[in-house]
Amino acid sequence: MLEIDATLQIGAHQADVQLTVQPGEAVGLWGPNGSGKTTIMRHVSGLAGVLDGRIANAGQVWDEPGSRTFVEATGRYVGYIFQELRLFDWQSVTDHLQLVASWRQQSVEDGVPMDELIEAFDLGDIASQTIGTLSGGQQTRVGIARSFIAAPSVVLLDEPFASLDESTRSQVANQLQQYICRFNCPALLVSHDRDDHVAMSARVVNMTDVVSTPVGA
Amino acid sequence: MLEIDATLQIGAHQADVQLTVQPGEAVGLWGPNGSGKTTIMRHVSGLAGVLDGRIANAGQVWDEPGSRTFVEATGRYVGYIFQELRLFDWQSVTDHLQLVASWRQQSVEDGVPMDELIEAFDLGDIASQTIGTLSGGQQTRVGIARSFIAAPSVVLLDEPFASLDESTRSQVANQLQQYICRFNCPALLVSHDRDDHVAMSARVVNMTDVVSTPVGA
Amino acid sequence: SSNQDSSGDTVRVLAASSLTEAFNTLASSFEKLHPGTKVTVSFGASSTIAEQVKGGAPIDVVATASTATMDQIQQAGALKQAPKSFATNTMEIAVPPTNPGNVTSLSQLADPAVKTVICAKQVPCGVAAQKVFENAKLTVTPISYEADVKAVLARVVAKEAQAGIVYRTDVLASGDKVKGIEIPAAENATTTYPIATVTDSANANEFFQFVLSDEGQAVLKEQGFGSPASAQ
Amino acid sequence: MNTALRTPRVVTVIAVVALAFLALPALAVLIRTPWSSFLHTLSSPEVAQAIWLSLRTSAATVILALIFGIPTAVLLSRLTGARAGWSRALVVLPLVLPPTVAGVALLAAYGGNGVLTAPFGIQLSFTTIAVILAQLFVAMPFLIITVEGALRGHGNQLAEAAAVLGASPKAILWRVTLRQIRPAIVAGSILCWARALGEFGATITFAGSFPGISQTLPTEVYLLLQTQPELAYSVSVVFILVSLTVVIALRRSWVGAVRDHA
Amino acid sequence: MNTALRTPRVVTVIAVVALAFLALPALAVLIRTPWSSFLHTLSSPEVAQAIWLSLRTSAATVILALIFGIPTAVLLSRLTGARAGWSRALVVLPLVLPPTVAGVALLAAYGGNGVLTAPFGIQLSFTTIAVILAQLFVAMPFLIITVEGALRGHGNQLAEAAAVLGASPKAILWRVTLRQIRPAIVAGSILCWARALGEFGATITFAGSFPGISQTLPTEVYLLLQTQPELAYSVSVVFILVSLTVVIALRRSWVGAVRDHA
Ligand SMILES: Nc1ncnc2c1ncn2[C@@H]1O[C@H](COP(=O)(O)OP(=O)(O)OP(=O)(O)O)[C@@H](O)[C@H]1O
Ligand SMILES: Nc1ncnc2c1ncn2[C@@H]1O[C@H](COP(=O)(O)OP(=O)(O)OP(=O)(O)O)[C@@H](O)[C@H]1O
Ligand SMILES: [Mg+2]
Ligand SMILES: [Mg+2]
Repeated sequence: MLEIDATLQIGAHQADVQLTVQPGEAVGLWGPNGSGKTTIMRHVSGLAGVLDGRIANAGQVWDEPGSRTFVEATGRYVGYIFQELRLFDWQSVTDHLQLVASWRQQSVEDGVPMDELIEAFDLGDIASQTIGTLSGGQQTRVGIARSFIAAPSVVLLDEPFASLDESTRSQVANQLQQYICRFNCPALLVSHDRDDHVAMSARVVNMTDVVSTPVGA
Repeated sequence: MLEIDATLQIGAHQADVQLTVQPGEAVGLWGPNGSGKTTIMRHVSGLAGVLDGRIANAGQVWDEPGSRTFVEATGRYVGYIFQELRLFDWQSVTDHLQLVASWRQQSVEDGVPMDELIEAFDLGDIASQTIGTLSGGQQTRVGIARSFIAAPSVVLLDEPFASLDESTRSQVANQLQQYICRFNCPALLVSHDRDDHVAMSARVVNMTDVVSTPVGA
Repeated sequence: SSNQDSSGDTVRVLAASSLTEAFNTLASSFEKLHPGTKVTVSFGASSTIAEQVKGGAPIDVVATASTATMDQIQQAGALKQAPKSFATNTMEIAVPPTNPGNVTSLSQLADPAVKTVICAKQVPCGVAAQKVFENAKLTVTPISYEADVKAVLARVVAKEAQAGIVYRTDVLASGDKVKGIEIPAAENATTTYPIATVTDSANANEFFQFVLSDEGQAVLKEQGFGSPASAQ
Repeated sequence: MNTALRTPRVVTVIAVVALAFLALPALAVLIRTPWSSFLHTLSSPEVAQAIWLSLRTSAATVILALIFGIPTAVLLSRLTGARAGWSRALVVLPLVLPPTVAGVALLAAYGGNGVLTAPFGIQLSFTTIAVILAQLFVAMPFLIITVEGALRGHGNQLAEAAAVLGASPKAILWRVTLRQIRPAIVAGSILCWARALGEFGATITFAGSFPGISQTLPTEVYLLLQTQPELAYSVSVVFILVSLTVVIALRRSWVGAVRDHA
Repeated sequence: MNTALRTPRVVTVIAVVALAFLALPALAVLIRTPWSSFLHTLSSPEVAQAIWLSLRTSAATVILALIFGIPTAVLLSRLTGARAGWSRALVVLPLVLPPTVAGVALLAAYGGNGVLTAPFGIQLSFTTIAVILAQLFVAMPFLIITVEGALRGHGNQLAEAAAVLGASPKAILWRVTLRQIRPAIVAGSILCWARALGEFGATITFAGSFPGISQTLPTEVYLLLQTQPELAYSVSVVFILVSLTVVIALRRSWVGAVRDHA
């Protein structure tokens, strides 16, 4: 269970965020641009630290300034699909996947086998192409695939369907749902398309219900 | 009228592309990832040159190897919203818009006034923020706004709604439709969401109907 | 000083670069006389040599082109015995072979139309040049004060200058690339080359003695150096 | 807090060793310099004159190097194949020339009998211009190579966007390409300036040494070493302090460049 | 065809002027060197020995500079505020020291009576190690500053992604951060190597000029200038040719680095 009950810095403001996601459950974050969806994901992944309160997953505290606990990004095993993808442009698709596999060595066995990933995200034809020369949708698929090389503890999906074509979109949504189930991990989904939340059977929560102005602010 | 009747290099293959867009008309390109939608836009904008045939707009030839004609990107006045946005991260929103205005000096009068743009794309609150720190959807709006500072001869929209929230999305679609009408220019729209094409009243064409394997290849 | 005695069969010598040819010849002659002994010479500007010895370089014998630099070394307590003069040099006017300035005598150098270069007052050849002018009661304004005598020579060879005050040995060594114009003995200045040992090694002392010996002096004379006895 | 920015321990250890290695010699000189000689140095008009000449000429060199070096770096970064190889070789050439030979080479090209200057009767050597040319010759390649390396490290996505937005090639270069590599331009300028400031061999050979005209600080130090080494050290220390003041004063603009970029 | 990559005419013109300025002096030396002296040079075992020593020591310097300089650059690029200012000043220090003073400073720190070496009875000066240390002292800062400038020119988006993907700080550094600035590392290495190869003042002061041990090519040229200037020029030309061969041989890996990156 992913539990967030903390004060975060969102842009220029501080905000209290409360959110709980069950293992195997996908929660869809719904809110306007700039409401802090990406910011929440950065805190869950360990790229930013909370100001107060705590973030915990599966009984393990990840971030709690009160007890000086902070598990670094590397140690959280979060599968994070970035809004801007952040691939290594200079590598070929297979090189990139293999590099990520080498970083997660000890848990690759529990992850999705490379062949299965290449099959699932239709990367066969472009496996040896340099990532920088891929089309937008092709890059998105690489960004998704690499997050499941090792078993993720939490899955963060920041507009994962943005550039996918219609048929790929439903196929990927299916695949993601399967993986979330298979790894029995909590998932957060950001999408501005209600259909995507439906396709992923996500419990949609409004950012206004998740984020509140801190008491006394 | 935008006329494309040319042989292009799409990835590793050569392909014949035939497409005509009337002034004020929006044509939606529909096709799977990697089918060459972005590639066509690169050729129209002047970032790539055709192998054979020609691209012309409003009676002016832009690219025709046969007659050694090639109008450079700078001279085409295309409003191109890139799939990856390509903003200048280090600038503030207003600085960026002003810089672009200075580049299109002679035709800024015919474009949308800066105030109107800031109003239309809701950039008021973030006008002085550094672009690199904006949220995904905020950046998208900057990317769209800058394309209308000067009057565009053609509008190229490569997934312009990707990160926009629901209400912004319809608002921006409306706005774009208005601009296309106002400047009476041909527009190409790429989106993997049928709703977007509907919202923009676009005539949707299938990539399979636009692109064909060259004779003798 | 932490200078250790160097290994038995090598003599390590530091010498001023103007002594390059002379000391290379001296080294090979010494090696012939003492089979099994090797002499290695490191050349450099006298000031560099002084810094090296003061800095504790593992060296047996040191020879500089000026008494001033040797005094520095001695004051630093690096020497095993008082230095001895082993050669002298006198000054000459060097002009390009075509003599574009039509220089025939020292007094012409006072004419600002004659482009003259000399060494800076800090280096030995500059001190000597100043002394020459003093002796001749001349005021000379050169167009440049060079860092060493070879630079003065290079200016003359390149015809950048019409005259330069250099050592006699330099004129001799440059063959027909420059023409030498002698300076009368009464007005001339002499520089002295001192040598000293830095370690107690027997070989070091033998090399030291060899430079001062008749055979060593003959080599130096061949290169144009004067004998130490001629120093005032 | 952020793993991405955590410096591995071994990196810190190695860096500290390297910094100590670089700092110790200067400190050793500092320790061994008697304070009395400092006062002497500071009150010497000759030393002041040499420092002033060095600062002026090295500043001129950096400005010229920026004007001529950046376009050269841009050109080099866009060449491919054999032409790239040869042009880059030309730029590296002055770097590997021993300084004295560099001076001789400058004389051969731009001296009184120089290949280029003699036909026009131009006499550059022995002037302050010659000092600047000598410094430019040895120092500009550092700027060029640094900037070229940085240019090659960035793609041209933003340059393309600027072209579509109507920017002229000049505007693209100025507002996008060079803006992206601003920290590298600062780094290259510092290298170029430092190299120019420390230049000795080529300067004295090409420009000679005349107080106020071509006697820069390194020349002054070299000459002082001959007779008053203590004074030479203290002049060096003063020189170091002046240079550090400049570096630290420049730091603001450097850090500024970085903050803008982040 | 692509405006984004079109080089403005004025840039090309300035670049050609700059390249000519840098190339002409070396060509002038080449023209003025008699061919006969070339043969003499090439057959001289002393010259061969000096070239070989220069190539070996400068290669060692570059390797050491990469090992010690890259971590230093990484550390510097991550420091902020006053600590950044002071550390960078330490690195720039050896750059502004006149070469001879640098040699004196090295003697004071690492010589027979050196602050660091004397207590342990270590004697480094006048050895080949001293040559390498002298070159490292003057040349490593060039690598450090170049690499630091490039590091500051890149954001840490990809580093963050790598951290989330499980990369250790070391892996992030190696596979992402340094990979992104590969062209700058190549550029810095070339600068460092060229500076080391041409090093003279610090080397002759700290390491002396013993043939085979510390008589590098610039030292050899200096001594030849004293006795046989013609020979010195032809040795310089040989030296230039050797350096160019190395630069052009390295071009492949350089261009390779770029192609990978594009
Ligand atoms: N480094 C920063 N400095 C200042 N403001 C920032 C910074 N990073 C983010 N912000 C601001 O914080 C707010 C939240 O940003 P965030 O990226 O979390 O939004 P989001 O909900 O993901 O929006 P979108 O749907 O557009 O992706 C935005 O207003 C953004 O401008
Ligand atoms: N520089 C390149 N080298 C090799 N292949 C390339 C290069 N650029 C593009 N391609 C290939 O060309 C094809 C068309 O790419 P393009 O970006 O036009 O697709 P797209 O229709 O825009 O796809 P998407 O919907 O994913 O954005 C893809 O298969 C892509 O991998
Ligand atoms: Mg977001
Ligand atoms: Mg595309």
